Amino acid sequence: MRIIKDKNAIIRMFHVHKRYGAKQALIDISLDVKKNEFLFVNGPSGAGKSTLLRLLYLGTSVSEGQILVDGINLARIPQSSIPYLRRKIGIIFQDYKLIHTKTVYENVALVLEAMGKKKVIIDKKVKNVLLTVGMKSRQDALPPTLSGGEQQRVAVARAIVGDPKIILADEPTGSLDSESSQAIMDLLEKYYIRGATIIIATHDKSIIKQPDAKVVELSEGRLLSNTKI
Amino acid sequence: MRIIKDKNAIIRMFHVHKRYGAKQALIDISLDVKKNEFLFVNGPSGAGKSTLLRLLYLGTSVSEGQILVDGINLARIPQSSIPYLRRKIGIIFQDYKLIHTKTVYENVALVLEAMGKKKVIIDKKVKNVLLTVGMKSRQDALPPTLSGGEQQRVAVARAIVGDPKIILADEPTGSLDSESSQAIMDLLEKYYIRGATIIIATHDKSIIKQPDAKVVELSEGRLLSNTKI
Amino acid sequence: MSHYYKRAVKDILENRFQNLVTIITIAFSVLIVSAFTLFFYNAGNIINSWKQGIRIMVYLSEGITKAQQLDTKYRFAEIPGIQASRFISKQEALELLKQQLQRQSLLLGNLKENPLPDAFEITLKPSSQNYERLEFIAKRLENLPFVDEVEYGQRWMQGVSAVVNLISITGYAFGSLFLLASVFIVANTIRLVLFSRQEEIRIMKLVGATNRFIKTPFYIEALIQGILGSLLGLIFLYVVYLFIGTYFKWGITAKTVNICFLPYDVIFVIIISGMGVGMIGGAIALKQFLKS
Amino acid sequence: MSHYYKRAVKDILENRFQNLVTIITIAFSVLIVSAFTLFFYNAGNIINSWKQGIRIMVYLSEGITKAQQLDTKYRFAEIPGIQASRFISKQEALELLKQQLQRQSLLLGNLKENPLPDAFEITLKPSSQNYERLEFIAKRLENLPFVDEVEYGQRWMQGVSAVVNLISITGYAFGSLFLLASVFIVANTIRLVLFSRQEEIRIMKLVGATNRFIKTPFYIEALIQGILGSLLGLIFLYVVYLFIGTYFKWGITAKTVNICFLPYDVIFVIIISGMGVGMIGGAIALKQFLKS
Ligand SMILES: Nc1ncnc2c1ncn2[C@@H]1O[C@H](COP(=O)(O)OP(=O)(O)OP(=O)(O)O)[C@@H](O)[C@H]1O
Ligand SMILES: Nc1ncnc2c1ncn2[C@@H]1O[C@H](COP(=O)(O)OP(=O)(O)OP(=O)(O)O)[C@@H](O)[C@H]1O
Ligand SMILES: [Mg+2]
Ligand SMILES: [Mg+2]
Repeated sequence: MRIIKDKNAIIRMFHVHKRYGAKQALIDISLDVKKNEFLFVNGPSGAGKSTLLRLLYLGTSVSEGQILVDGINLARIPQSSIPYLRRKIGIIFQDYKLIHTKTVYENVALVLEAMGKKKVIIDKKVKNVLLTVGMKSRQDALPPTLSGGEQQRVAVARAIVGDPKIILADEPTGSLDSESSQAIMDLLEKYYIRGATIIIATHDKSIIKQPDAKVVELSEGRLLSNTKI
Repeated sequence: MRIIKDKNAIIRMFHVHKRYGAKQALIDISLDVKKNEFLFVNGPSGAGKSTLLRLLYLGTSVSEGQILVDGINLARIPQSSIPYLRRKIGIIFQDYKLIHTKTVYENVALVLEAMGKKKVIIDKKVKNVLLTVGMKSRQDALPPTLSGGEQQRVAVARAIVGDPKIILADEPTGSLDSESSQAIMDLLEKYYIRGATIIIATHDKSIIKQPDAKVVELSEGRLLSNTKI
Repeated sequence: MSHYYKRAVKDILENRFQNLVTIITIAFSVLIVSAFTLFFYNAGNIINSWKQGIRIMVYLSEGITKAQQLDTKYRFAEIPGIQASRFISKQEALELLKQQLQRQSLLLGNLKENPLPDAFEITLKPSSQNYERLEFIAKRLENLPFVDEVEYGQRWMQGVSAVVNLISITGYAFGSLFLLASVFIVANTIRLVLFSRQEEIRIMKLVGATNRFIKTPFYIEALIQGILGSLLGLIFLYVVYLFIGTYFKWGITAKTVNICFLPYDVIFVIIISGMGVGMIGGAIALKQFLKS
Repeated sequence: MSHYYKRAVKDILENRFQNLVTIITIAFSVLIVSAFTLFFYNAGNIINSWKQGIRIMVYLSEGITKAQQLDTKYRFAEIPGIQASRFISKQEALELLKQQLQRQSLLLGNLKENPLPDAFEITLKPSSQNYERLEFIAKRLENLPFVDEVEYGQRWMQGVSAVVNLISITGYAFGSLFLLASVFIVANTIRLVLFSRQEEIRIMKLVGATNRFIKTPFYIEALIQGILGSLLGLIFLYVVYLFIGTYFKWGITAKTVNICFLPYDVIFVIIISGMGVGMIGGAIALKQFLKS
C-alpha cells in the first residue's frame, strides 16, 4: 500500500482496523482530516468514537492499516518520540483523566512543565486558561472535590493550555449544562479560528452548530457518511 | 424545629445547608419527595445537584438542618445501620463508581451478595438486568475496557438490580446517545410504575418527558422553583 | 462462610501481584525472625553445655574416714542449688593432673608420696549457674565439717558469665527488634495493599455492603497469606540450615558443637504469629479505611 | 534539576503515608542488616582476640648456649606465618606453672632442681591462624636444630576452630539472607507504592511527559527515602547499642569483652546501600509501569 502525501491533510487514516480481542471496534476506516478542520465524529454508544481518537494519540495501536499524524507514520515512531507527538495534541478525555492527588492548577500546569517551560510562563498561561473555562476560583481544589461539570472544564483547560496543533475532544460537554456547554464549544472554535485542527467525538448532535464543520458518522465500528451539515 | 410526619413523603428535607469548607454547596433546602414520585433536580454545573443526592445516601452529612429518608432521621442513624439504609436506595453515580478490578457481572452481583441473597437468585437477577440495559454480552468485561456509555449502562444495572424503593440517578444519560438514553429513561419509568421513587439529577432538560414528573431547579445551591412541566 | 472463603480465594487470584508481594514479605520477615531464633536456640544449647562445666571442687581434710566422707556427701543435699557431686580420690586427682600437665608431667616423676587431698566435684543446677549463687554456695560448703578448702574457677567463671550475658542480652534485644521490625513491615505492606484498594472498599460501602461483608474476605486472605508466607519462610530457613549443616560437618568433625533445627512447637508458634501479624495489620488498615 | 528536586519534595509531602511507610520499611531493613553486621563485627573482634591466643611452644634442647638460642630465633624468620617469638627461660616457666597449678603447686615444693627446658613462645600471623597452617608450621619448627620438642594446644585449637567456623559460616549465610530479604522488602514496598500511583504515571505519559520527566522525581524521592530510612535505622540501632552497652557494663565489669559501634566506613556503606536499594527497587517498578 502506498501512502499518498497530502500537504493539506494533518491526519490520514488508511484502511484502519482495530480489534480488542475478538471485538471489532473499528472496521476499515479511511479518513483524511485537513489542516485546520473542525470535525465531528458522531455515533451511538459503543460505536468506536473513543477508540478512533485513541489511535491518533497512540493510546492504543492499530490492528491493521496505517495512520499518519502531522506527517509522522504512527507505526514507525520510536517509543522515545511519542511524548513529542502527544505535545502536538491536546486531549479532552471522556473520563477526564485528572490526577486525583494534584490540584486543578497542578493538573493543568503539568502539560507545560513536561514541555520544560519556564515557571513564570507556566503560571501566566495556566491562570489565563483556568479563567477562560471558569475554574480560576477553584485552582487549588483537588479534582475529587469538584462537580462533574467542573472536572470536565479542568480537562478542557488542560487540553488547550499547551496551544496544540490538534485538539481531540471526547464528549467535551457530556457533563455540562447547555450554557457551560456553549462556552466550551465557543472556546474550541476560538482555537479553530487560530488555526488548530479540532476533532470532537460526540453522541449529541445538538452541539454541532458550526456552519463549516464536517461530520462523520460511526456505527458499530464502520464509517457511514462523510457529510457537511 | 418540629419535624412534621407525613405518611406520603418518603424523603423530607428541612432547611438543609451543606458547606464544603468555605464553599456553600447547598443553602436552606426544604423539600418533600412523595412516595412513588418522579422528581427531576435540574440546574447548571456546580449547582449542587450531586451534593443533594449525596446527602440522601449519607455519602456526606448535612452541615445544618434535618433529613428523613423512609422515616429514618439521618442524623440519628447508627453507623452500623447505614448499609441497610443504602440497600433501600439504588444509586447511579455521575462517575459510575464501578470497581475496575471486577467484571461487569461481579459489579452488579455485588449488591445482591452484600444483601446475602442466594447464588441462583443472584445469577438470574443479574443476567436479567444486564439484558435489560443491553450489556449481557459484555458481562465478563472489566469496566476499563468498556466505552463511556457502556459503563453508564452497567452503573444503571447495578442501581436497579436490588429492586430499591428509591432510585437516585445522577446524570444517568450523560454519556449516552439519544436512543440509549431513551431506553434508560424508559427503564426508570418502568420502576416508577412499579412503585419506586425516582430522583434524577440532570443539567439536560431535554430528557424530561414524563408528563407527571415534578421538576425542581437548583442554582448556586438554592432551590429556585418547584414546578410541574 | 464458604462464600466468604471463595471470595477470598478469588481476590487472591485477581490481585496476584500484590498478594505475592505480601506473601513474600511475610516469608522474608518470618525468615529473619526464625533465622535469628534458630541461631539463638543453638547458641543457647552450646552455652548450656558450657555452663554444665561450672563446678566447685571441695577438698577434704587429710585422713578422714569413709564414714565422714559419706556424711559430707549427704550434707550437700541440704544446700540448695547443688545438682550432683562426684568423689575424686587423691590417686585419681594425681592421674588427672599428670594428663593435664602433658609435657611438664615429668616434674611429678620423682614424687615419693601423693600430697593431693581427696575431693568432691560438685555440679550446680542451671538456675544457680551464676556468679552470685556460686559464691554463696561455695561459702556454705566451706563451713561444712571435714572440708579443708573450696575452689572454683573464679576468673574463668567471670569470663564465661560475661560472654553468656552479652550473648543473651544481645539476643533478646535484637530478637525483639527483628520481631518488631517484621511485624511493622508485614502490617504496613498489608496496609499499603489495602490503600491501593480503598476505592473498591468505598464503592462496596456505597452499594450497601456491611463492614463485616467487606472485612471477612480480607481476613481470610490475610490468614492464607500468613500461612503461606510463614511456611515459605521456614522452608527457606530449613534449606539454609541444611546448607550450613553440611558445610559445617564437611569442614570439621568436632562433636563438641551440635546444631539442630527449631523444635515443632516453635515452628507452630511462628506460623500462628505469621497469621496473627497479617490479620492485625489488615485489621488496623481496614478500620482506618472503613471509617472514611 | 532544582525543578525536579522541588517536585520530589512536594511529592513526598503529598504522599506522606506511603512515603512514611517506605522510609520506615527502609529504616527497619537497615536496622536488621546493620544490627546483624554490628553483632558479627563485635563477635569477629572477640574471636580475633581469642585467636591471638593461638601460640606454639618451642622447647629447646638442654644446655644450649646463648648464641645457639639467638640463632634459633633468627631462623624463625624463615618460616612464613610466624608473627613474633618470645623467649621463656626455664625459671620463668616454673613460676608460670606454679601460678597455674594454684592449689596443687605444693606438689612442686620439694623439687631440687628445675627439670623444665628453655622455650620460645611463638604467635602466628592472623592468616595462619587455622589448624592446617598451624600443623605445618609446627612441623617446620620441629626440624630446626636445637629444638627438642614442639607443643601446641591441639584439642583446644580444634574446639575454637569449630566455633569460629560455625559462627563465621552462620554469619555469612544469615547476613546474606537478611540482606537479600531487606533488599526484596524495600524494593517491593516501593513497587507497591508505585503500583498505587500507576494511574498518575499513565496520565502524565498521555499529556506528553517523557519517561525522564516522570522518573527523575521518583529517583530523587527514592534517594531521600534511602538516606532518611538508613539514618533512622542506624540511629535506632545506636540507641539499642547504647542500651545494651550500659546494661552490659552495669551487669558485670569484665574487661575481656569490649563491644563497640560500627566504624564510619561501614556506616557510610550502609547509607549508600539504603539509597541504592531504594533506587533499584524504584527503577524496576518504573520500568514495568512505563512500558504499559
Ligand atoms: N480496551 C478494550 N478492550 C476491549 N474492548 C474495548 C476496549 N475499549 C473499547 N472496547 C469496546 O470497543 C467498542 C467501542 O468502544 P469506544 O469506547 O470506542 O466506543 P464509543 O463510541 O466511544 O462509545 P461511548 O459513546 O459509549 O463512549 C465498545 O463496544 C467497547 O466495549
Ligand atoms: N468534596 C467537596 N469538597 C469541596 N467542594 C465540593 C465538594 N464536592 C462538591 N463541591 C463543590 O460544591 C459545588 C456543588 O457540587 P455538585 O457536585 O453538587 O454540583 P452539581 O450540581 O452536581 O454539578 P455538575 O452538574 O457539574 O455535576 C461545586 O462547586 C463543587 O465544586
Ligand atoms: Mg467513548
Ligand atoms: Mg454532579
